[in-house]
Amino acid sequence: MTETLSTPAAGELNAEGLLDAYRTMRTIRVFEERVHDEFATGEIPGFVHLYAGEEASATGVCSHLDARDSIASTHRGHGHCIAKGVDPVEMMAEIYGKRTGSCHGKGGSMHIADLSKGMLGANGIVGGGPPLICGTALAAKQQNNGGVGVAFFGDGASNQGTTLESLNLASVWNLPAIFVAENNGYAEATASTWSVAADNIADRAAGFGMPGVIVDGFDFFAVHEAAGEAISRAREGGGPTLIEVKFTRYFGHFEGDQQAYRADEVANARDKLDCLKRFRARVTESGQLESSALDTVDSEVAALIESAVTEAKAAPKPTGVDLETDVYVSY
Amino acid sequence: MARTISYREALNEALRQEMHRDSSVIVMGEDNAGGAGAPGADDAWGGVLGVTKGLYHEFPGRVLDTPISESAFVGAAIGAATRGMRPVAELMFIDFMGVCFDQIFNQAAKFRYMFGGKAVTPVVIRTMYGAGLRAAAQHSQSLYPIFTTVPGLKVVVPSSPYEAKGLLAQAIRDDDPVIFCEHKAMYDAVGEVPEESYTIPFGEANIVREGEDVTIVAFGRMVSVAAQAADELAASGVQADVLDPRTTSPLDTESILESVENTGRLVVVDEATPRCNLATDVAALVAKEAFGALRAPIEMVTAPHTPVPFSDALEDLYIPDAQRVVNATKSVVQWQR
Amino acid sequence: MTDERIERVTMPKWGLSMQTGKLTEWLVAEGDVITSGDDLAEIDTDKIAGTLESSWAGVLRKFVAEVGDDVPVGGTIAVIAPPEVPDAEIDTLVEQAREEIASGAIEDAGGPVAGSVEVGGRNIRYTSLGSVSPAEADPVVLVHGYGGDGDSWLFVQEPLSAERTAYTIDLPGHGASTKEVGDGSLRMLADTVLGFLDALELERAHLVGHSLGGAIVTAVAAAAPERVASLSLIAPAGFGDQINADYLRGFASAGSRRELKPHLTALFADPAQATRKLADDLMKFKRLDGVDKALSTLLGTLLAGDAPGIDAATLLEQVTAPLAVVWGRADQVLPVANAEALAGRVEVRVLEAAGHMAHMEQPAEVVAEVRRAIGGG
Amino acid sequence: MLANADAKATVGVLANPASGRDIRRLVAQASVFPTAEKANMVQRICGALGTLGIARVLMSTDLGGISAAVLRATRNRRASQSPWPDLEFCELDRFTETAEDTVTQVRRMIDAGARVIICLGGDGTARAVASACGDVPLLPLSTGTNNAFPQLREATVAGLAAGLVAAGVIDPATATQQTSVLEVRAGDRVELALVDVCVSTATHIGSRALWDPAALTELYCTFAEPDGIGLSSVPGQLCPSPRTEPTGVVLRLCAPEVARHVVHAPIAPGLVLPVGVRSWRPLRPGEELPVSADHGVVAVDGEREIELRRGEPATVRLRADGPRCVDVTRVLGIAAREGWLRDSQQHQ
Repeated sequence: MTETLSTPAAGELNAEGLLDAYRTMRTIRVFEERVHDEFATGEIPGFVHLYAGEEASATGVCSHLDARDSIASTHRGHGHCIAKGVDPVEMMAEIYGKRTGSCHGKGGSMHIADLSKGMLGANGIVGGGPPLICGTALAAKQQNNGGVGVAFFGDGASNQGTTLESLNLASVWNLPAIFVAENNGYAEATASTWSVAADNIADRAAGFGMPGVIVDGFDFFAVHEAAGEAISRAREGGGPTLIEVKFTRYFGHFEGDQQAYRADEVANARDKLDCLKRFRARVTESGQLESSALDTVDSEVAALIESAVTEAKAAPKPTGVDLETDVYVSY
Repeated sequence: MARTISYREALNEALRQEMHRDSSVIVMGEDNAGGAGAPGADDAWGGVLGVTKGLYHEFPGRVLDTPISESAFVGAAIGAATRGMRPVAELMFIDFMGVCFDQIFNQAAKFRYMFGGKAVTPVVIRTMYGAGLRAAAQHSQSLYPIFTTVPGLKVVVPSSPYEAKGLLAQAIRDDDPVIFCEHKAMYDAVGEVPEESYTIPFGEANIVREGEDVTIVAFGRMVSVAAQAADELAASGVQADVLDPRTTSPLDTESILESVENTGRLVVVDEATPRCNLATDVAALVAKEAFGALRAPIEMVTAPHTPVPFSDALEDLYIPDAQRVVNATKSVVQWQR
Repeated sequence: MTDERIERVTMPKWGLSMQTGKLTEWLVAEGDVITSGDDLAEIDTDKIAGTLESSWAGVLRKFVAEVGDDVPVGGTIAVIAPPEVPDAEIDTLVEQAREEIASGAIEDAGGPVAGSVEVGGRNIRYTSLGSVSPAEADPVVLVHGYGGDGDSWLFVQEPLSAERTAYTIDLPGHGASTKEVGDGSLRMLADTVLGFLDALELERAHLVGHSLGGAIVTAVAAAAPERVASLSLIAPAGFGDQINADYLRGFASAGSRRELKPHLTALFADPAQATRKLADDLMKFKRLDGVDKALSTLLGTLLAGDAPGIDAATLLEQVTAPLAVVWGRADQVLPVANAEALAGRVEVRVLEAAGHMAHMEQPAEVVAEVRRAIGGG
Repeated sequence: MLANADAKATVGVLANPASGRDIRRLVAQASVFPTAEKANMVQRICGALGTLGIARVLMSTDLGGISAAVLRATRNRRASQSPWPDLEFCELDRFTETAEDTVTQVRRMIDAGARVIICLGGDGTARAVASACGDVPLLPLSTGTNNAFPQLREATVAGLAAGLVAAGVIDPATATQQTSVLEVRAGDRVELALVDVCVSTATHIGSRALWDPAALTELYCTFAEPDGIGLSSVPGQLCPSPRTEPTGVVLRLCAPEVARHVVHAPIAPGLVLPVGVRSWRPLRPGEELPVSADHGVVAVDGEREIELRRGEPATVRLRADGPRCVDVTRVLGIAAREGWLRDSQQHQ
C-alpha cells in the first residue's frame, strides 16, 4: 500500500498533489458559494459570475502550471484565479470593491488579475483572452523558457472571431498554447447546442490543424490527464491543443439569473456528477488519501473563506486620491 | 551626425537600433517580412510600405509575418508585452482598428488601471493613417482622435523624419501601450536625422517656428502644411508661432497655453473629421484655460464631416491645405469686434 | 567679365547646417568707407543671430539684399568697390546678383568641411575651413565647452580661416563624436585634443578654448608645449573659485525644452538670446543615447561639490606660449571675478556686452584677441 | 425491390455522437470522425434500405448533431430522389451524454421491432450496444478510434446487408456469427468487453483511453488478429487467435527490459510501441480467472472503466454468448448467388 502511494504512475499526482488539488477545488467551491450567499444580502456591488461546478477544469489544468506559464480567463474567472494562485483574501476584498483588493478596488469580480503569477485577468469581454494567450505563448517561445499559455474560454466565446483567429494564429506560429473550451451548456441563457454550429467545440480543432479532445469536466482526473498531455506536448514544441471540457455550472449566468431556460440538470449534476464528491470517493476508495485528511482541508478552507469575508467587509474603500492613479506607468 | 533620410528610413532605423539595443523587441504584422510560406525570397516586402525591410535577416526569428487576423496578432502583441517582450505590431491601416479595437481599448489600455496599477504593457502598435494617396474611404482616415479618447493609451503623430525616429524609439522604450500613427503620404518626406539613437519624450511640443502674432497648432502631416502657411503669412507680415504637439496623448497643453498667452490668437489644423477631434480638443482647452488671453475667435482647419472621397478632384478638396490655413489665420489676425 | 576691383559681400556660412541667412539690419550705409573688421550687418540664422564682419575694404557702393531678405549662403548681399569703378558696372553686378539669388542658382561653395578621426578608440568629429597649408601658417583649433559643440564657433571660425586653416572639434560626449567619455577626466579630454593633432598630422597649432575647452587647451599646452603655438582662453574653467553649479546641474538634468530653457538665460548677457529654438536644438543633442551619461560624468570633472573641480591655473604656470584671455562681464556661469586668478600673468580682455558665450555675443572682439595671441600676445 | 420483403421490416440505427473525440487525438494523432460524416453514413444506409423496400428505420437521437442533420436531410429531400423507409427517431426524456443513452435507445429500438441494429462508433459504442441487443443481429460500423471490433466498411453496402437480414429473406443463423465476450466482475460492478480486458497500474479512469504500455500488467482477449489495432494486436503478433474460434488468449505483461517477448504492436492509432510479455496461454470459453492485481484500473476494449478498490477481488470470464454480428461478406455473397439484387428478365 505504501509502495503505491509513494510511486504513482507516470503523470499522476502523489498524495501531496492530490491534497493540493482538493484544497484548490474546495476553496473555489466554498468561495463561490459564499459569494452567492453574500451577494443575496446586497452588500456586493456589480455583477458576479460564479464558477461552482466547474472546479475540476481550472484545477486540473492549473495543477500542471508554474511561474513560466500564464493563463487568460473569462468573466467567470474566480476559479481560474484561485487555481493559478491568486490570494482568495485579496480576491474577496476586490469583489467587495475594497482598497485591499487584488486590484485595489479598481477592477472588481470581472477583472481580478495577478500578472506576477501569470494570471492575465478575468476578462469582461467574451473572447478577449485567446489573442492575449497567443502573445504570452509567443513570449515563452521567444524567451525559450518552456512556458505555455492557457486560454480558458466558454462555449459562447467559441463563436467569437477572436477565438477562431487565435486558434489559427497559434497553429500557424506553432505556439505553446492550450485552448480550454469550458462548455457549460449555456452562453448566458442560450444553449450551446443551438449556438455552436459545429457539434462539438473540439471538432473545430481539426480545421486549425491541431488536436481537439473532449473530456468530462466533472472529473478532475480526466481533465488533469488530458491537460497534462497537452501541456507537455506544448512545452516540447509540439504546438497548440484544443480541449473541450463539458460540464454544468451550478449557479445562473450571473447572480440574480432566474434560470428559466434550464431544466433539472443542476440537481442531477450536484447529486451524481459533482467533481468534489467524486474526487473524495475515488481517492479514499483507492486508498490514496484518508478521509480525515480531506476533512482537515475542508475546515481550513472554511476558516480561510470566513476570514476573507470578514476582512473584506472591514476593509476600507478606495478614496478620491485613487481615482486618477494607475492609468499609465509614466505620465 | 545628422544626415538627410526619409521618414520611412527613419522608422526603419529606429526599429533596427532598438532591436539591437534590446532583445525583447520583436516586430510583427502582415507581410512585415513578406513572403512567408511562399516559394520566392524571404523578406520580399518588409511591410506593405517597406518600413520593416531588411530586419528579417538581421534579426532571425524576431520579425514575424502574421495571417490577416488583426485581432489575434494585435492581441498577441499585447499578451507578449505582459510577459517581458516589447512587441511592435503593425496594423497596416489605421482604418483596420475596426476589426481589432477590443484588444486595444478594452485590453491593453485598461490593464494597468483595472489590475490596480500592477500591469505593465509595453506594446507599440504602428499604423498608417491619412489621406492623399487616392486610397478612398476605408484606407485614408485620420482616426487618431478615437485612440486619444481612450485613457491608458499614448498616441503619437510624428510630423517629420526626425520626429519619426526619436518618437518610435521612445514608443518602444515606453512602458505604456502606444499607438504610433504614421502618415502614409510622408514616407518619402526627407529631413535631417541623427545617425545615433535618440528618444523624444512624449508630451513635449516642438516649436516649429516662432512668432508673435498667432499660434498655429498642427498635428502629423498638417505640421508641414502649417509651416508652409506660416512662410506665406510671414511674407505678408504675420509671424506665426507654429507648434507640433508630437503626441496627442499626452498632450503638451502647457506649451499651447504658453504660446496663446503670448499671441492671443489660435488656429488648429487637424486632418481628422471635425467632430470630437484634436482641433476641438485644443480649442476647448484654450477657450477654458486661456480665455483671457484670446483676442479673436479660435479657428479650426479640418477635413469635412464626410468619408474620405476617392476622386483626386474631391480628395484634394478634402485635405486641409496651406491656403486654407493662411485664410483661417488671416481671418483670426484681422478679426475685429 | 566684371572688374576685379569689385568685391562681393556674401552671405556667410555659420555652421554646417546653415543654408540661408536672413538680413535683419544693415549696420552701414551705402557710400560708407569700409575697412576689414567693420561690422556690416546683423544676420539671423535658424540657430542664432550674429554680426557679419567685413573682410573687405573699400566703399560700400550698393546693397543687393534688403532688410528682411532670406539669402542663401554664398549669395551676394552687397558690393564693395573703390570709388573709381563706374556706377554702371556696379548696377550690372547688382542686377546679376539679384538674378542669381532669385533663380536659386547659388551654390554652397564655401563653408566648413566635416570629417572624423579615431582618437583613443573614439570617433571624433571635426570641421575644417580654409585652404592655407600648415607649412604656410600653423592652423587654429577651436575647442568648445561643456554641452556645446563645434558649431558654437560659427562666428569665429570663418574670419580666422582667412589667414590659416581653422578647425573645430566635437569633444567626446558632444556633437557627433562618440558619446562614451570613459572617466571624463581633464587628462582624457586633453589627450583627445592631442590625439586629434596627431591624427591630422598637425605638428603645431594655435589652440582656442571656451569654458571647459579653455581648461582643456591649457592642459594640452602644459603637457605638450612644443605643439602649441599660442593659447586663447574664453571664459575658461579652472581659474578662480566661482562656478555656477546650479546652472551646470540644471543643464545636465533637464529632460525637456521647458526644463532647459530657464537655465539657458545664464549663458548670455542678453536673455533674449536664449530662445525656445536654441533650447530645442540643445534638446536634440541631449536626447541622443549616451549624452545623459556623458554629461553627468563630465559634471564630476567640472565640479567638486559646489566648487570648481578643475585647477587650470596651476597648469598654466608651465605654459610659455603666447596667451590671450577674454571674459564676458555678464558671465553667470564662470563669473568674471575668476579672471583675478590670472592677474599678473596676462591682461584679461573683459567684454562689457557679453555673458558666458562671449564668442557668440561679441565674436569680433574674440577674434581680435585670438589674433593677438596668434601674433605673439 | 425485394418482392418478398416483410412489410414490417425494421432496422435500428444507433450513431454515437461522442465517438472519436477522446485524448488519443492528442497523444497519438487518432482520427477525428466528423459528425457530418456520421450523418452522411446514416443517409447512405437509409438510401440502401429504401431501395430494398425496408419499411422503417428507427434512428437514435443525440445532442451531438447527428440526428439533427439526418432530420434536416429528410425535410430537404426532393421528390425525384428514391424513397427512404419511414424514419422514426427514438427520443429520450433526458440525455445523460454517457453510454447509458446508447443502451436505453437500443432497448427501445428492439422493443419497437428492430430486426437488425446498425451501430456507428468504435469498440466502446459496439460494447454498449452489445450489452443491450440480446439476440437481435448487430452490424457495427467503425467511426471511432480503437476499432478492433467494428469494421471499416462502406455504409451503403452495410445497409444492403442489414436490409437483407431485416427483410427476412435470409436465415439469421446463416447471416450472422455469434461472438465471444469477456465479462469483468469487481464486487457489484460488471462490464463486458468485445475484444479485450486490460489491467493497468493507473489509479484513476482519468481520460479513459490507454496509451502507456508501461502501466499494463494483464491482458485478456476474445480474439487476436495479426492485422488488428489496439491491445489485441499484441497477441495478434505473438499468438494469433482467430475471431471465428471460440477460445481467447490471456497474457501477463511486464516491462520490456525484463520480458521474454517484446512485441512492437499498434496498441492505438498512431502508436506502435514495445510491449513486454512475460507469458501467455489460451483462454477457454467459460473459464474464469482472478485478476491478480490488487489495485489499479481495469480497461475494457481500450477504455478505463473500473477503478479497483482495495481488497475487493476482480475476475475475468470468457463467455461464448456475445452478440450475433451480421457477416456482410457472406450475406452479400448469398445475395449474389440467389440474385436478390439482380433484375435478369431484360437480358433473357
